Amino acid sequence: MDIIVCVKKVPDTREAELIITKDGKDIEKGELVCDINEWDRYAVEEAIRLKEELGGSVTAVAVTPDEDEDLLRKCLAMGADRAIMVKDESFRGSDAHVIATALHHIIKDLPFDLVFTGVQAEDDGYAQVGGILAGFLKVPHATLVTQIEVLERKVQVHRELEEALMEVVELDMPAVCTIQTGINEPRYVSIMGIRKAAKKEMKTLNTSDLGLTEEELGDSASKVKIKGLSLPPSGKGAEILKGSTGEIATKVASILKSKGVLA
Amino acid sequence: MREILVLAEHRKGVLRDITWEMLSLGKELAEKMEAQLTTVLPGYEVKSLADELSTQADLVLLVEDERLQNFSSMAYQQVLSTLITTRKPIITLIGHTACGIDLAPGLAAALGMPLATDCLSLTLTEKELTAVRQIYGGKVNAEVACSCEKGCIATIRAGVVSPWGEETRKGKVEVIQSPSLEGISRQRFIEYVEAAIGGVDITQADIIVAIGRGIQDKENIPLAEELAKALGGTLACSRPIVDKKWLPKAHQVGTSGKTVRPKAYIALGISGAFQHIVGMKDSGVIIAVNKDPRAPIFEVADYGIVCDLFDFMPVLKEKAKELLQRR
Amino acid sequence: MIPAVLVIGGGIAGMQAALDVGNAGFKAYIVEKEPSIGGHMIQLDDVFPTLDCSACILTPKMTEVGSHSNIELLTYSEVISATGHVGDFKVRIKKKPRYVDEERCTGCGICQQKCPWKVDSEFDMGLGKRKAIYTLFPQAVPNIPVIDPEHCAYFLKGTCRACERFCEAGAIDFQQREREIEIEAGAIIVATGYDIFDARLKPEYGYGKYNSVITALELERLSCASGPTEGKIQLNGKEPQGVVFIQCVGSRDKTVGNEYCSRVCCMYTAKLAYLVKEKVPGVKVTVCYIDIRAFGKGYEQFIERVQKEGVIYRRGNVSEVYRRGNRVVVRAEDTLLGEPYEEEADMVVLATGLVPRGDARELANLLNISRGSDGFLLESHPKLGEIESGVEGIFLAGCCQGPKDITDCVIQASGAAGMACGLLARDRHYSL
Amino acid sequence: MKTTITSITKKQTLAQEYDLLGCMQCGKCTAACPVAMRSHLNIRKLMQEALTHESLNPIPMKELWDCTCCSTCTIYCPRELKPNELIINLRGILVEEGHVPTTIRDALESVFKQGNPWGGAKNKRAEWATDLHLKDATRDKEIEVVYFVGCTPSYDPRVQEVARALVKSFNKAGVNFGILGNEERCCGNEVRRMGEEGLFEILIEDNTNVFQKLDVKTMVTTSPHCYNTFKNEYPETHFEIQHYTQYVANLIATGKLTFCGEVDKVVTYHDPCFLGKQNKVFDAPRSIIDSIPGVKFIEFDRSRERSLCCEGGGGRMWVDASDSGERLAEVRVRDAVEMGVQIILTACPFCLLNLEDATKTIGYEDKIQVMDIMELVSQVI
Repeated sequence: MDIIVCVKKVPDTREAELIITKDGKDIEKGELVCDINEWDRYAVEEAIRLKEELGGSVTAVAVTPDEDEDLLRKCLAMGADRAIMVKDESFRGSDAHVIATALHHIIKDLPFDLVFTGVQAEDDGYAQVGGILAGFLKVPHATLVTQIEVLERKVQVHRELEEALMEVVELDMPAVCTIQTGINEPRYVSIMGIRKAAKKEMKTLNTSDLGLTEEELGDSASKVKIKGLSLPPSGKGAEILKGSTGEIATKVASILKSKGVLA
Repeated sequence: MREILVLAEHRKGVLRDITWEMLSLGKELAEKMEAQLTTVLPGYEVKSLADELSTQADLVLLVEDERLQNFSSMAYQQVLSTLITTRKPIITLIGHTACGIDLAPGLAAALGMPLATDCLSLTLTEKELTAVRQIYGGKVNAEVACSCEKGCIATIRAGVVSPWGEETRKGKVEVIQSPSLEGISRQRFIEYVEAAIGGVDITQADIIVAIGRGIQDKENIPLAEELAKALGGTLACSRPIVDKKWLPKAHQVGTSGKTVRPKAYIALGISGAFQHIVGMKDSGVIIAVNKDPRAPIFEVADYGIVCDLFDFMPVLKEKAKELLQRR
Repeated sequence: MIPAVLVIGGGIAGMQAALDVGNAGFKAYIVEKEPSIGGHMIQLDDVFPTLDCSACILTPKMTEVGSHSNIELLTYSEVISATGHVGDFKVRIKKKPRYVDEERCTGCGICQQKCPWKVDSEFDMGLGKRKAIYTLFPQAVPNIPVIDPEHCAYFLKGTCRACERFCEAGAIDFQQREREIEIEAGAIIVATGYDIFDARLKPEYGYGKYNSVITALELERLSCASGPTEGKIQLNGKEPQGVVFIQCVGSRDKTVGNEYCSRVCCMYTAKLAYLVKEKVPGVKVTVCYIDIRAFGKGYEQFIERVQKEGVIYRRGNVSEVYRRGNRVVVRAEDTLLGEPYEEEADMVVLATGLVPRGDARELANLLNISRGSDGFLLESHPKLGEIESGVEGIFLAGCCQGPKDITDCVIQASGAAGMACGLLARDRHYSL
Repeated sequence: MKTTITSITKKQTLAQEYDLLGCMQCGKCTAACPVAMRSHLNIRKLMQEALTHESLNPIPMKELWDCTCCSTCTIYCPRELKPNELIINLRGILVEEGHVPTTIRDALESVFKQGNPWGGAKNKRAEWATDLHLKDATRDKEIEVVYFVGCTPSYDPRVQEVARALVKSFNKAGVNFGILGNEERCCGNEVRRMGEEGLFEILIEDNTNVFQKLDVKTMVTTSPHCYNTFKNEYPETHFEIQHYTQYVANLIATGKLTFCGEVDKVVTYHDPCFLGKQNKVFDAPRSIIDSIPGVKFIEFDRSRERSLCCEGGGGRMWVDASDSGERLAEVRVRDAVEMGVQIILTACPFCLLNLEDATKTIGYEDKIQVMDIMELVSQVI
């Protein structure tokens, strides 16, 4: 069972106050802490669990404009066997199509049974790369995967639909799955683990190694472009209740009462 | 004739809400672009659904095939790519649902078309599609654009467009021969499975107290539980709480959980990812408590409280107890 | 070679040594710090494994010591310096003032009856009272009381003098002063014994905090017919329903600097557990132990007997004692079950270990002998020279050299006496 | 799922490292363990297993996370062994293997990324003090005392009150102090105890680098946990480390901090394990309480060396015990209520949170209050 997992590094914006850059096309990332995309992390964990159960190998792949060695080291520490990073400044501002193209170029020459990506990324949330990649690779795929069972030359997966419903789908291998959070509990990666993983194979390639042309890369190649970002006004829609906690609680209670749900 | 194409989404013999929402959006675009609003209905023995659709579309393309009985991204892709290639619509609208997420990217790749996913609103000109999306977990709005000269595809977030709800068209239904559907056997639908539901049914509750990441620790859940109890309500949660296995799936509100419409919905420490908002936005009154004044939850809430939920919960609990005692 | 032996300490080891020396025809001096000889043994109730009454077997010996023509008793006295060498030691001794003339006192006891001032009795571990003029215990040897100036009203306020008024022999002498005398001896036997480990150093057991937590020696006094409760096992007038013994308190414990086993606690615990079981109907007695060390003659059989009497032995060291309502809770792990548990009790008995006497360092310096790392006086060889001190002519007997039971004390004392006499006799042989 | 275990610890290494051959299996450690009665965790047995089994696989031992690292087992061990360190070592194996509870995982990752285990943003660490205008110890060279706030007082709104109260006292007493602001990072005390030795080393290095730039004589911590690790586990701290109770007790003793009000309340004091048991700071907090005018102080039965653990140490703020049963903080609150106490005072953020939580879980919020000593002091200065 050879599995390729595509990973991405994203800034942690949950607790942060975001500021939009002067050109209006990105957010200021200087103060933000970056880490592996939440969905990708579940994907790496799932790949490693399958490998531990069935043998084989896990290769982590990243396509990035930044020096994301630490991202791949983390994947190696989690249990991936090797890592490939394609770093090129021209990936900045790429849409899913460009990223999938680059990934396709890496993966097409590698042996694989499964390719995993996260369902989507925490930053842009496109939820496209896995599907496009499957199209390029001409293999069947399933998105929003919450359970995987490997059978003889095929996998049976659960896809998460709406309204607490699941869809069970069978895919012939090779196949692409985009992994949904909650499929497993990703393991902790210790500092010692990362240090030990330094011995594992990590390949850094550039776009010319992949035979990618300029037309296939970067902002110019992207079909979908960001025109501008804006911050939603805080508390739009909601009437913000002010006062002491006690006063607010009194107001809330009277609101509930007025809706006929309390007393 | 220029065309706006909408993929009709249905499951188990019922058209899904997103379809009506997209038709509503499609109608707007069609009127502006002076185009025909066409909907595609792939399926098997779904004539009645086609008739339903015809009330809000100019044309319903019914593609009937036994192999289209259940959604299959591979089969749907072939149906749509054949139609798009021949009919050349300005834009194809697909729901940003479990179905659309599975279908749209591969379709776009096959057609070499730009794809804007998870759009909240769309603006179309002769040359360009502009879409508003949310990024960074809903904390930032992004305006994205792509060319529509050679056609484009957009997936639409569920619940952001209001459906018309009444007959606006008297379209005709055209039965289209299904394409050959080669190679689709590599992807096989097996069955639907209901997620295990525990003893609770949050859809029946009048008051829901829902918790999110802000609860911080499993140990803190009893505090929210007590509040729910004091209010005579039911405890629910957002997806991360279920991912962490702090509460069973049955408590989850949102696209992959339950859709709820209680009289009152109190969101504690829920930032408001759209997957969650979709599941609760139709509640009678929404009260959100969050430390972050920019949390997206405040966009759908009727009342917002910017404070630490651990300060707030016990006070409200006492207030509720007081009121109920007085009664 | 001076044909006399100085025995320091009048406990069982010192008495035995002095008797052996005296019986061999040499002069023996006993220097005893307390007003009477008897040592710790006279405080005990029954002794293991025979369950003989300690006082019954000891008092005849005390009387014999007191009346032996070759033995001179120097009670209420302390060695303050020693010079010389084997065959010719010169030892200065401080005689503390008794405020009672030893020559005149008849031991009638009227002074103690008439003294109005009550003080906690050290002999009874503070569980009973004595007077400001007192003998340690009724069978004290010599049977001459002492006045405790720290509690005597005359010394404190200059009034009272009740004892003086009632003493027909006119033996009360408030003017007595401390005196120093010098003794010459050819050999010295050190038999200064031990102190009881201060259980307050193990705060987790709550000794000194809870009335129901007592030491084993306190229980000895409670159990003793001549003790403060006349032999009834009672605390605050009530019989306990549950008694827990905690072994190894202050023994085998590096946290208090005592790495060694105190050797006697297993056996005295078994004996006390037996006595409690015998005297208190229906009582539950639990012994919490780490290991049971019952190596002496008849000891193992005794442990078996105690177990069969219904004393529950639970393996596992107690971690703490704390209050729950009117009772205390003992917390331990039953290591055989692998189960931590809590047991409620009305009485917790700490099997406190034996530690070197507080003045052991001072004494060692004074006699120029060594102490081991455990603080006890050091023998010349741990296997082949347990009696010799390393300084020729100075011998060790009893617990000053290390914890041991009565049996071993007596053996070592006789050995020391034999060696001392042998030394003295060598010289006598030449002079003949 | 099959699991490959790459770092199962061989008995030789454990035996050497923890002197296991010296264990006499007396069981005092397990008896002393505050959670032993409710948990499968049996440290005595674990010592024996580590010694006698060919190898020890801690992966199935969920109970390892029950340990609060109160260190009572180690403090009580008659052979002066370190059972607590064995648990930390075994947790280290779990950490290295990645088998940690998700909440511990999140806490550790947060420490690595944000410098605190609470998930708060790194650059919001000093937000609590924005309105206080404190001196920046990393820039102001004239500062005499560095106040090391700690993660919990920086981010937890409840414990922020403690930091504010301490600042008030410092200001009142004219202490020339500053904080490290956003340059302050987790001390690592809990990180080490959660078994993440590698991260602890990084924290030592980072913090030591920051400290070395400062020419201060004294550092004062809010938390006994920070105090403990700086004092006992950091290899190079060239200045004096004090817990705030020590520093404030001295301010009061030297007349620099005086009171201008009275507190007519019955109070008791809960000894935090990392301050009391482990560092023998018993008297300083009591002397502060004694000096507060009007206060009537009652001791807990189990106080000082015999104090009961609140179950907040050793990572337990981030992981539930594996069992149910009455929590010790609840026992503590019940005891205090029975004693007629109105306020339980303590001097540790974790104790404060756990005890206060216990008043709620047993419904005693109205009967008793839990406060940090500084909060009470700040009411009357």
